[in-house]
Amino acid sequence: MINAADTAWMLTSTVLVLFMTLPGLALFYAGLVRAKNILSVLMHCVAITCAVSVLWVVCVYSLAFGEGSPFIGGLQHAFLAGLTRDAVHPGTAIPDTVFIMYQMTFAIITPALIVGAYVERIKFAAVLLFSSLWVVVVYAPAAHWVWGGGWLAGLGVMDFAGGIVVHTTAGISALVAAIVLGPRDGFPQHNHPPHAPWMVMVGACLLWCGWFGFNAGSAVASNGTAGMAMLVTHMSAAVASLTWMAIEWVRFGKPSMVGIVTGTIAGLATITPASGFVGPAGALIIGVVAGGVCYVAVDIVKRSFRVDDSLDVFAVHGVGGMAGTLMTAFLVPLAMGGTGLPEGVTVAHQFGIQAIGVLVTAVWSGGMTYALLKITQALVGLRTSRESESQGLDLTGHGENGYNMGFGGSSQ
Amino acid sequence: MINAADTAWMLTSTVLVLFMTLPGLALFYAGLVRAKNILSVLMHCVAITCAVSVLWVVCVYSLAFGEGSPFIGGLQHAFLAGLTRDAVHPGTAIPDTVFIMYQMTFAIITPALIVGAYVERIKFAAVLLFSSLWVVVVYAPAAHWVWGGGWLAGLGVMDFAGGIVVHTTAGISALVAAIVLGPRDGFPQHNHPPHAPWMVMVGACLLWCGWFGFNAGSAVASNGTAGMAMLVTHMSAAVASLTWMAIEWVRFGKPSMVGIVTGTIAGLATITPASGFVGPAGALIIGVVAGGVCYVAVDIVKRSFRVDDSLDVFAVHGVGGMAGTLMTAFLVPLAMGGTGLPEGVTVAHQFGIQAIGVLVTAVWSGGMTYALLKITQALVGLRTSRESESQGLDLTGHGENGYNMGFGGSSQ
Amino acid sequence: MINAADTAWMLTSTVLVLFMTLPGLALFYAGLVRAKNILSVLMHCVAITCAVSVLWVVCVYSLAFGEGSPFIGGLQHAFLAGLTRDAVHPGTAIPDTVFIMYQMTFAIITPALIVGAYVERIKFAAVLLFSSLWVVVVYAPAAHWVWGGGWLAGLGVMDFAGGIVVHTTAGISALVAAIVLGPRDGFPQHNHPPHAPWMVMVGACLLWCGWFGFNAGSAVASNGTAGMAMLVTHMSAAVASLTWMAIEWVRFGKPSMVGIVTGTIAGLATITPASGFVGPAGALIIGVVAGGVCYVAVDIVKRSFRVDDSLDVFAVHGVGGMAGTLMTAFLVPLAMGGTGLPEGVTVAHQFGIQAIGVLVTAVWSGGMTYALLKITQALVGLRTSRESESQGLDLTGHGENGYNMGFGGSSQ
Amino acid sequence: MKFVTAIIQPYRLDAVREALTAIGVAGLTVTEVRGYGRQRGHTEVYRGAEYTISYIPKLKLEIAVDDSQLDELLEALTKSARTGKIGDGKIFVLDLEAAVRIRTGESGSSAL
Amino acid sequence: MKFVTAIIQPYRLDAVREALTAIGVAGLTVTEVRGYGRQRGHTEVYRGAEYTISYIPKLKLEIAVDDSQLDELLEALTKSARTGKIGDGKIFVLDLEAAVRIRTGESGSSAL
Amino acid sequence: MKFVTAIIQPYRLDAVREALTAIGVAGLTVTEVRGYGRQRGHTEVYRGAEYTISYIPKLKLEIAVDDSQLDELLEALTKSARTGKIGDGKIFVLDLEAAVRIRTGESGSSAL
Ligand SMILES: Nc1ncnc2c1ncn2[C@@H]1O[C@H](COP(=O)(O)OP(=O)(O)O)[C@@H](O)[C@H]1O
Ligand SMILES: Nc1ncnc2c1ncn2[C@@H]1O[C@H](COP(=O)(O)OP(=O)(O)O)[C@@H](O)[C@H]1O
Ligand SMILES: Nc1ncnc2c1ncn2[C@@H]1O[C@H](COP(=O)(O)OP(=O)(O)O)[C@@H](O)[C@H]1O
Repeated sequence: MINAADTAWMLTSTVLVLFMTLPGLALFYAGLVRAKNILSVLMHCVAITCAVSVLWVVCVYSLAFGEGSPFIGGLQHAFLAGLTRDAVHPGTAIPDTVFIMYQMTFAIITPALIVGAYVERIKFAAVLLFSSLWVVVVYAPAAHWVWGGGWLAGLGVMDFAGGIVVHTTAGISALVAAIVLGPRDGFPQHNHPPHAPWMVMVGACLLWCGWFGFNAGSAVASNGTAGMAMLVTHMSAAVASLTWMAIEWVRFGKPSMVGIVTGTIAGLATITPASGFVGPAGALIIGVVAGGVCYVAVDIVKRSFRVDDSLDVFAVHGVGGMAGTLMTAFLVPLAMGGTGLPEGVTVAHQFGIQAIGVLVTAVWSGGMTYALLKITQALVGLRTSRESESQGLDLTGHGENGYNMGFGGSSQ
Repeated sequence: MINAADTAWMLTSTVLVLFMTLPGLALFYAGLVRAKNILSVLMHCVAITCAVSVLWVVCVYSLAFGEGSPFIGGLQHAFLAGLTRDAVHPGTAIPDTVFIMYQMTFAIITPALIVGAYVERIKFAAVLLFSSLWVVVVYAPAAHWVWGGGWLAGLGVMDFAGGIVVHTTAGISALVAAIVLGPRDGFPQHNHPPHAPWMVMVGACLLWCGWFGFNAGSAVASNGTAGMAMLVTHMSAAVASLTWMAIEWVRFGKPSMVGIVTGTIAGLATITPASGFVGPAGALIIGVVAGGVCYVAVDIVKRSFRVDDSLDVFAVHGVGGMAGTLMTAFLVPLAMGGTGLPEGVTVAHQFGIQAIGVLVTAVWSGGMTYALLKITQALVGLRTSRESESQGLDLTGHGENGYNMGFGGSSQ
Repeated sequence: MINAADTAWMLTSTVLVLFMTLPGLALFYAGLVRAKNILSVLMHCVAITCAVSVLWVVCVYSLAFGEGSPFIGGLQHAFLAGLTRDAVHPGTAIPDTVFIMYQMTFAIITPALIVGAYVERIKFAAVLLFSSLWVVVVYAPAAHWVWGGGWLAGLGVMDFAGGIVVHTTAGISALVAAIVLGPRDGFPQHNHPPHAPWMVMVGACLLWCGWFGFNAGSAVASNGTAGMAMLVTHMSAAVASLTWMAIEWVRFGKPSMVGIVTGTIAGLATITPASGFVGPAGALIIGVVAGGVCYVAVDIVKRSFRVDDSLDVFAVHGVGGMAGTLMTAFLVPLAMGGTGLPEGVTVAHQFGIQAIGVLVTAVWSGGMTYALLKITQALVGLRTSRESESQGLDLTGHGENGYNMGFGGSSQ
Repeated sequence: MKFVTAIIQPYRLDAVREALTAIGVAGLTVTEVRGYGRQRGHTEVYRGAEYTISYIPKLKLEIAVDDSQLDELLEALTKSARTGKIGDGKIFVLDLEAAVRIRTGESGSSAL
Repeated sequence: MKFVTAIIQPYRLDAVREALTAIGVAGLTVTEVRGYGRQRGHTEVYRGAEYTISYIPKLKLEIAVDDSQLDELLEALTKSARTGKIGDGKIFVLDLEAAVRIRTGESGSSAL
Repeated sequence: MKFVTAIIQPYRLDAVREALTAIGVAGLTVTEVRGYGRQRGHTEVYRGAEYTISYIPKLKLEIAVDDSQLDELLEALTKSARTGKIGDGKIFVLDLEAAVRIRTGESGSSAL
């Protein structure tokens, strides 16, 4: 039977998670690029949202959550066949429609996260095509494995809100995409500072608020689990922010605003897989690790790998999501204030399962992303021309300017 | 009895619908005007919100939802007389206070939509006076006819969340207002591009998220109808966005960001009347039609009518809302995945009722808007001076500038 | 037992109140300063949020809401010791976790409000240290006195959502901080207009929407009290906005956008203590008083006191919160549409209690703020160098610029 | 050749450009500037405090012309930019020793 | 007449304008520019990466004066804009052949 | 001394500055301007309506040099700013009567 209270919270959570992408993530990313590419980034986020929404209804929901093999769901729910208004989603007390919408918002944000890897140099057609393929080939199976009753679920993997399904897939795919596309012109000698750090902050705050829908909503109920998930999510974000701030303060003598909010996102991504299982102590630990590890990862990717993962998707989301998934094994035990491991499962055993989950998903995501990018390249091309890159994607790709303030807007 | 779960969702929906106007619609519109008029647009939205809120309590709520004749409600609830804290709103399971607040947010956004027709050239006093009169003379009766037990409800008109009450009234009134005021100086030879397309996108996203409160909230309950309304609303938005994008891509070789989000709003406005009645298939159809028809309408109004409905209120909201209301007749049948027509009612019959609803409301809105504008003109004047228009309304009307970045803000 | 519906609304309210600070208040304040200090203000809000969150868990929650003396709570909940996932918070029907999170968001926004007093000239280290001390020394006891079963609660003080606990403490502390720090260079001869009035409006709107979580959420239930709190909160905001607008219109011939939204915030702050007790009539009265009194207070602080409380925290929040707390005594009676005074309590008596609450809290806040600022000064210093103030805190304090649009962002 | 700098009211730009095109001036460079002069700035009020904006937005046009075109240019500029109100702006004429078109390397009048 | 261009530190604007007013210079035009010179730009750090900002915000003042006022102007400018630190800026003096006040058509010194 | 004004394509800035540094020009001042000329502006489309942007973003460099450096400077500028497409910009050379370094009061070539 439908529980109206759970439904109320899940309707709200759905709005919150959509809000994370539009406009949260879009602003977070848009502020980090140059002024001449702001609209292209916003457009990527909107277009991905729309395309994924349609594909979700067409087949991705069914592939992810339909009954099928351990590897992929069936097509019985393609086009939402048979969906009725008052059907309850199995295993929950909310309408099927709400479950479908809620999960759709996860499928939307995941490819949108990857945008940060290829900004400022990709063709818009490539964004659309790649993201569409990706959500079918990478997201649907990963979601099925972990949340749709697939083989990882069978193994006992613990991923409350998407450390594997969302952040590992997006993070690894971002790294691969950044490598395949190659760096922006001038990287790494001539970097360009974020054109609107204030906008980065706004985006980060919207992500922060929306993330409560993501993590606390993953309880799929309005209860103590949702409450605790919200509390630990918030604590991890706060602690990771302070950690990042402290590192910068020590290292550069000044803590930066872009830095502190990058720490926020690291903290949020890292707690995600653990958010329904751990207690406040776990959250503090995750927060510190998130801030520290992601900070280091940003440096390594840029300086050692010399990969232009432009907005640090891998370092923040990928590394954070994977670290959080692995740490879950240690922080779930009752002794740590967590919900406890299943009877008879040791920390080491759980860690092994978590590691398998992360590893297999990472390999699948990386390999498939590589293949899909090659296909995309063959079909519509990947990179814009150098001239277009130098003029900016807003004008050359969309025929627009993000800011038309010239002459007080009184003439052009 | 009060159902706390329904109440939770309706409290949330109320916040979402207010959020649509402030700051959603305000930003959507403000980004589309020139930099020198940004504050005037924001101010219009805030002032309309405040004035309508007061009038709502004074008499509009009562006129719309009080028992009265088929044409207008009584004044028994003027000044919310007799309202008690724990009263349940008849026919719902939520407190009367929540119903009143929720419906107030609809009364707020409707005249705020009209702002887009007269920006950049109207006197602020005219905005205040006209909007105040309008909400009494146009909105209150229309809401009463359709939702307050009036004659259109009696006829069996289907308007779930405001295709008639909100979008037809606002759209037609916008067209009339644009004609009566006349075009902005320079129209149509010297148009000015939106000063901040990025802001348009943010506004559109807030509208998108808030619209779930509008449509799914119109179920006035936390149930399967709300869930399905959210799903179809989202699908229509996504499909209409992609449709608009595709048209631009074919026609100009480049899809624009302002274009795709205009499609979003078209999709949202068009599904509104149908959102509680149709299924996913209906949503896809509405989405495609919304994107296509509103796109064409924008062109027609500007090029053929040569009317300076500056931010395309009629073409997007009016045409969308009317089209959606009419299409509802075809998409409600069970065969289309809808909730079904009342027993014995044929599609043709329902279509006739819908058409009457649209037509009569359109005529009433248009005629009354014309009259109210003439009254406004007589009392406080309508247009600012040409000089004021050229200097910008922010400075001349409000003594402020939207952006004071000069000299790094270090001196003026 | 946990009531899932109340929980749903309180989860939502928690998100709304966090949203008030991040990004609501942050944007409201950031738009009011000069472009060169925008990031510092955003950073203050983020850092305060993070630091207070950690301290909340460490001890502030326990000091505020733990059982203890009438003056301060015990430390039994330090580090949230003993918190279980499914524990119900005493006296409510929501999980303890949710109560803790919800109240945390209040503890966050209160010191963040004070930011407005010391912007553009304070050291970042001082912000962090002072806010951390403040939340322990001022906020925790005040919250305990009023909401944690302390002596003011015992007296029968009525403060529904924080007229005393939030606005009196923050407002008075802001005044003291402004005096101790001294004015910005150039005050009051060379003032600088807000660098982004549009951003002020966005912040105000987010505060408005979020305030429903603040006031209606303070019912800690999804019921008629929450509904009425939302309604009166909204009405007060609307009426105060119109009042402020009217005053400016009469005085300067033009109503300003920054003015109308300042009125909004005044209306919201002023109704806060009364929001769960009064009816619509009370809201209208509070709204008018809020708009008028806070308007006058802004002038007095700047011109008569010549205190550079830069963003008018005392005049808007302090004066509003105190006025609202005092007015509560008059507007609660049944005759005014309120919930009524406790049996046997007269208006005069209640007014006395309210006055004691305000007075003692004001004295405590002022005195302690003075002491904490002196300690902060001794430990890390308070003001930045004059050069740093003239160059802007963004660059000198955080090594960043809020806007990097130079040369289309194509080079630096 | 002459290097002419004109400070004008922003909203006269369209009119000025039309007038210049009419006399065959095909190129110019525009800069957003702020001017201080006889024209009194306006007052902005934020929260009851008045701010006098003394630096007023203007546009600066820079136009390189052949000596032979100078008089015509000055006349066209003066006429098209004039509104008759204080703050209409100024025209400054400087001697231009050399001009080069970067694309072709041409110099002198033909570079304009 | 002379056309004087001064590049100054933005935060010296108020001081400079007061000094100019004191010697009777009533008009000037200000432009936001970025300067490259001996002054080392500052470093900004975003996510651990350092960015050197080598183009430093400056203000450019353009002031047309009568020959007779030049020396006084240069002195006033130099004194009021100086802080003694690298990056204080430059003053350039060019010959001004003609000046016109658009509003009245006046030309020569009286147009200033 | 000469006062050289160059209007260039914004994305050539890095190349130009490198070329100037190579010949020992150590200072310059950059302004964001918009140019109108032979180069046809681009078209932007918003909601089906086309907007022709006829004022194209350019950068203006102002460089004061000693007479002896002029030729070298012009060559360096022309080479480094050139792409060969319409809109590459112009160089204008004016005579510079005097230059002062505000910090030290030095004047003449040594002030540059
Ligand atoms: N001596 C000057 N040198 C440079 N620019 C000047 C000078 N005097 C005025 N201007 C510019 O001309 C503009 C108009 O001058 P103003 O004195 O206000 O009016 P008017 O041109 O009608 O005399 C000023 O805003 C300023 O930009
Ligand atoms: N040769 C030059 N031509 C034009 N502008 C210059 C020149 N040299 C310096 N400038 C301008 O003067 C400013 C200050 O110069 P800089 O060398 O940094 O310090 P200083 O003026 O103390 O010698 C620069 O930022 C630049 O705007
Ligand atoms: N007569 C002129 N006076 C001042 N600036 C000019 C003049 N002609 C062109 N310009 C500037 O030079 C830029 C390039 O000129 P344009 O005619 O488009 O191409 P090209 O330099 O290749 O001939 C213009 O955008 C404008 O800024």
